[in-house]
Amino acid sequence: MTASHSAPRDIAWAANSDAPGFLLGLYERMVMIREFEDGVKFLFLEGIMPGTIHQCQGQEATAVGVCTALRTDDFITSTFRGHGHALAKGLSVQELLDELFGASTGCCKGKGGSMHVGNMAQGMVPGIAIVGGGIPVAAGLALAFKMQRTDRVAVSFFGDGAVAEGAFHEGVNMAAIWNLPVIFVCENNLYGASTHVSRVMRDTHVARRVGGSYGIRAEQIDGNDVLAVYEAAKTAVAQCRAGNGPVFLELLTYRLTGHSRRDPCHYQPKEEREEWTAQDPILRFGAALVKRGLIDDAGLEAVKSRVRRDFEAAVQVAQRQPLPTTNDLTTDVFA
Amino acid sequence: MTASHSAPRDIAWAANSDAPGFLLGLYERMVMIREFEDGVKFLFLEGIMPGTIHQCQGQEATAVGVCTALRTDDFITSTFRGHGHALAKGLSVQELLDELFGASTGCCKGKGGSMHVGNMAQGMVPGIAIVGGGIPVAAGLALAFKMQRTDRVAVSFFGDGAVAEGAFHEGVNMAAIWNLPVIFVCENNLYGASTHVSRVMRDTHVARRVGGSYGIRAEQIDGNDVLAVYEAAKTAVAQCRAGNGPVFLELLTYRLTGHSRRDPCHYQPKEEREEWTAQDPILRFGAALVKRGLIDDAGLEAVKSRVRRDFEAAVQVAQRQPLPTTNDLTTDVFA
Amino acid sequence: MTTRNLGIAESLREAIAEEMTRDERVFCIGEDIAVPGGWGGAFTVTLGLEKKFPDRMINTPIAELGFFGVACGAAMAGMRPIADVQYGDFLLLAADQIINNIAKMRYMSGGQISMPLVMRAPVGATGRGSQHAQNLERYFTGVPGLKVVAVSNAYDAKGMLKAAVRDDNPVMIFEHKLLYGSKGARFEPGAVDATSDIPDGDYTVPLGKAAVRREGSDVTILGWLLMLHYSLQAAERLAAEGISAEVIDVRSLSPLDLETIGASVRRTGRVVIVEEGPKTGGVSAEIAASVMEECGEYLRCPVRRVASADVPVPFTPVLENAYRPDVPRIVEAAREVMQF
Amino acid sequence: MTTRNLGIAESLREAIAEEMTRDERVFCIGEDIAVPGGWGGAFTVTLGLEKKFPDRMINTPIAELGFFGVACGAAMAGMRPIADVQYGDFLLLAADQIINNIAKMRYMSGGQISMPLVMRAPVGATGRGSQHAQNLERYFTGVPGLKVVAVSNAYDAKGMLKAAVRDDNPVMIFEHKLLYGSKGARFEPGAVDATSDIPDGDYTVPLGKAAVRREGSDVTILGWLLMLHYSLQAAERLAAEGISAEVIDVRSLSPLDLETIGASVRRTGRVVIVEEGPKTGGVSAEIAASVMEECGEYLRCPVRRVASADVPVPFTPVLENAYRPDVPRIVEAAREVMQF
Ligand SMILES: Cc1ncc(C[n+]2csc(CCOP(=O)(O)OP(=O)(O)O)c2C)c(N)n1
Ligand SMILES: Cc1ncc(C[n+]2csc(CCOP(=O)(O)OP(=O)(O)O)c2C)c(N)n1
Ligand SMILES: [Mg+2]
Ligand SMILES: [Mg+2]
Repeated sequence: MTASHSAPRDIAWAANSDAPGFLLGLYERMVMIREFEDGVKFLFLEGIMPGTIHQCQGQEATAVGVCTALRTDDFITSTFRGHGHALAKGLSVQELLDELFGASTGCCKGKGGSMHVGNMAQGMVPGIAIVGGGIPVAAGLALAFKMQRTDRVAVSFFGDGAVAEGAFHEGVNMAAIWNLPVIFVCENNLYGASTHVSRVMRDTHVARRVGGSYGIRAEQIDGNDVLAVYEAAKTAVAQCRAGNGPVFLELLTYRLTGHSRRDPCHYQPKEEREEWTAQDPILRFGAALVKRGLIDDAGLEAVKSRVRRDFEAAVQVAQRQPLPTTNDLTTDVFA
Repeated sequence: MTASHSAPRDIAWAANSDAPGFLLGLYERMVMIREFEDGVKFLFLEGIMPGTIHQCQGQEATAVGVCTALRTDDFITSTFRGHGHALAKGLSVQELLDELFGASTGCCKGKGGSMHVGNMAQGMVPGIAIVGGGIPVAAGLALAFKMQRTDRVAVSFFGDGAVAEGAFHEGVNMAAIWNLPVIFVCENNLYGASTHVSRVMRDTHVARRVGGSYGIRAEQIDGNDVLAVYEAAKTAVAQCRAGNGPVFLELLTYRLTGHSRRDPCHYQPKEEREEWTAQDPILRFGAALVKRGLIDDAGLEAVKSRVRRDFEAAVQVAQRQPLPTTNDLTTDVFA
Repeated sequence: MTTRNLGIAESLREAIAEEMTRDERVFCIGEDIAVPGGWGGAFTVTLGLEKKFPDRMINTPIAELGFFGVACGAAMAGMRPIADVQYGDFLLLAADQIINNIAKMRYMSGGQISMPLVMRAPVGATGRGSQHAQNLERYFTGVPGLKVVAVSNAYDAKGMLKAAVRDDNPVMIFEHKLLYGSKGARFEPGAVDATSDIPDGDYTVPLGKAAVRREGSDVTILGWLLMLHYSLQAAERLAAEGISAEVIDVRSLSPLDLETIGASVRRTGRVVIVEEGPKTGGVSAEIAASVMEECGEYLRCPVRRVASADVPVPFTPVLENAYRPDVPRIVEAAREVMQF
Repeated sequence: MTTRNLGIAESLREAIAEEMTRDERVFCIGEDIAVPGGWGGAFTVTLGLEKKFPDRMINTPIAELGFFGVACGAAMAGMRPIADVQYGDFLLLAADQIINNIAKMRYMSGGQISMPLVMRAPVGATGRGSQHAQNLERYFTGVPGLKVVAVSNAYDAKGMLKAAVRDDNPVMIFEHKLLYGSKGARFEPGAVDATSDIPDGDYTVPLGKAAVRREGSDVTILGWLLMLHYSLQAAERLAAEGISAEVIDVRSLSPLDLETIGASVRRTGRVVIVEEGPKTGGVSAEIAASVMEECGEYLRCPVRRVASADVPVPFTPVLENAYRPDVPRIVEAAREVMQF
């Protein structure tokens, strides 16, 4: 059933989201994530940055497409692979880098780290690194929004791997029976760590399975097409705000980097990697913007340079930020 | 979606299972369970029997229909509501009663109790009273059978309530991807404790949901028709023995007694109870046997009397069985 | 002041109703609550509350991991959930959400998040066999970020539940099946009277404090839940033998109130800890080790732990009774430490 | 006898391969094992075993509760599974199957069932933040029906894993990420050398025994996993100050080998227990309480626990290092008990 997973070639243009600024903004946000991830990988491999990392190169369109459809006061839950979600939800490069460097100026004061980045003021719960663990939590956020009679929406990001976890089913079922304003976003990148989806489910069309079983609207979408993702998310958000949630979105995408740290990805067939490299969401969207005449190749390059410069500057700052002191060890345990 | 749940009126006669002895045997086994449960209820309410009880009056056809299709060396997992499964799988009234009275002659030496009756030699794992807990365990039994290259089959009994538990999904999914010889038997009796199924799932057609999501054969069957259950189980067993498992069977039935102990069932609408009382599997099957001319009403009555006499005699014995001594407290912890 | 004599189930129900009235962020979430014609959870604590709060009694599917996760999310978003399991044993299904998310979320967010979440769990061996009988205190005592209390009478039950609801941290409340005072169809054989005279009007009982239930000078007996009651009965018998036992209701298992406990130990020099649940790895171990650290120089003899055997809970009454510490064993332990 | 110097990951791999060869009932079950081009689980322990045993390396979906349940069922049916989690923290998801089924099944069946099931879990703080860092020993030590060991060197790792596979009871083996000696892409910064000279041929190390790693007469230092190594380093420093520390690798956490520990304490009269993980409610509490009961009269002073702060594991290296007990803190504690 993985045939459906080979990414479509075309960008589905959204009718009413084509203001040039908006489109260029989407592009820049994706580039920001890519540069962040590539830069962090370098810092990590050079031993300059501590900890471990799980990165999202190749998946930028899912984070940006979904989060662009949200308000700041909508909440997302994320995973161990949360840098992209964070930047897409509006966390700053600086607060993230500071966190990754373990500085007290980091978004979680250095206590969270790469797997747990978040900023509640920005609408992002610190990443929950237990696969599937954020799914019921997002349902809980949505339950609160509903009980508080607000129109806020919760979004839970998770991978294809999470679909096997009990927490997924328990969370989706409760959201369904209580009509909660929550959007479940499954970033199906074909692998859970080194394990291909076809080894862990008989039918890999997750959206069809979930829609059928839980009686909620579920769609499978080209997750490397940022506009398609954005449009789907916008529709889902509207549905949830109108009290007709939840919605399930399966975004087909691919991880162009290792699962974590120094993973050489030997479990991914070369042809598969190549096919998906050609479907790089940034390349695709960049080419589409050029084709539309909104920008030229030099312009795309300029975006990248600018973003990279900002990143480099932030790295300089981050490395000089104050670290927590041992007094901070025992704070923040209790309110 | 609960329309599908109102029980059909007719007995589906099995073509090739109509040897009179076989049919009368099914009947007697169901009566044995009913008499056991009614007798135990009395003993419990009178304060003669210790502990707590969860009973299966009204659901006798599920246990008997399924277990009749099994060999002794096939294994079942059961729940807190396991008396019927036990008797259907061939445990004796005596070893069960002894267990319920806490005697050292009980099937689990009195250490298990009502919620944990079982006998490995008879192919029954002690009841697992954590809702959903037996489901992955049954998959594990089936995995062993498969690795051992036997044609044994595992059956997991559980209720509609278990379908919301993560353990259910994790277990069924693994059974599916590994083609395990396991039959999942969901006794859908409309309620998990006091909670109606429609409150805990959007679509209450469990078989359709499970079949669709896990890509396994799944059927919904009149669970108060012992022959229909038997035929479905026989087919499922053959499929599993042939290496084409797993199979999911949803058996529609109804609990004609309290959830536990002294539950007055005030949450069940009177009409619903009445409708289902008319669908009592023993009455239905008895009437069908009479109609077929295999037995008359006096004969049915005689079966009941005989079974009851045996039960009463077993109670007399059970009350005189030796109890464990405090030395037994610390045995059986480690092998 | 007028008072009413209530059992724990009733006083908890009253506390929940009052807190839900006072603060509309408070809601209940659990299995078989708010079902018309149902029982109000496994032990009648929430009986009838759905009539008063139809929108704030969330009856869940049987999905403990999931609904503790839901409670976690709701608490983060400004609600104040009271989540309960029907039997403490099922907390093990939710352990990931409780320990990995609920207890850690504040710390790993660098203090951004408050988690005002109350969890309630009935514990204790009561003729139900191994999987509906455990004392779960050991698994949650000492989990950083979590407060743990155990209530042994109706006054505390009401006051501590209220304090827990108002606390901005996750609080686990352990209750004992034999102490609820549940009535009618939910009556428990072997139940012990834990009723209190409950004053009208609002009050809270602070979460971090132990309570001296009986003063004495020879030996300090520490217990909680059912074992506190047995300890008091033992103290009565010991008094008849001329042994003066001070009995402390530990009550706050996390954090431990070492001030109250230590003050007593410094006077008596002898300690017996009574715990329902296997001895090895129990809460008593922590109490014993802490007492030794806190005031070891005052101990005349090693701290004695009276606890259950290291076995799963057996069903048959004769073994369950042997499993559960009883008054004679407590008396015997006290006599033994009196040898020093 | 020829020997080969191996790390823990390698020696575990060898043990598994040998046991699978010896007994075809043995199989492995876990996440990301047996994937061609994969890593052999999170820490390379099962790397390449799928080539030799294509049918007995079961790569599971991410479903810890489920696959521990599967392992439970398979063990009941006569197989001898080795189940592993990628990080010990995920055991909390499987806690119900482990504690309610796996550990109790024999007892509640009245002795009908054997549960020859090995569970492996990496623990320890290693720069990954709160949810990939916990020391889970506390949650499983003292669970009736479960044996618990913690291996601190490659010789023990191989021998205890083999003993565990041959044991008819469930055995939980804790391993430390900084001790695996994982290589290549799975190398861990901060790793400590835990290699051993592994003899050719079969051997086992009994499960219930502690090991004296260094003899001494002034103070008994008890540790396991990484803390055992730190304790040995501390003993070295103490020796330079003229303090003779006996260092015991507790190794068997359940049951505790109180014979070996007690014999040492009776000689030294002073005890320091070193544990990675929050102090409150840790395994050290049980050890301290047991030591007091076993040989309290020989203690010159209260047992000292050197453990982590009562906080979730912080990410930033400066705090993680402060969280984890280190050599100076152990030395300091030993000096303090030497005051008595
Ligand atoms: C409960 C749990 N089990 C195992 C892991 C280890 N682990 C981390 S990421 C991962 C794979 C997750 O795959 P998927 O959900 O598809 O997300 P992706 O990595 O592809 O983004 C695993 C097994 C974990 N973090 N949590
Ligand atoms: C994990 C877990 N949660 C809650 C319970 C308490 N409980 C016992 S039976 C039951 C209802 C089960 O419903 P169902 O699965 O439909 O089985 P039935 O009782 O109808 O046979 C509940 C909630 C339990 N035993 N285990
Ligand atoms: Mg994935
Ligand atoms: Mg049911």
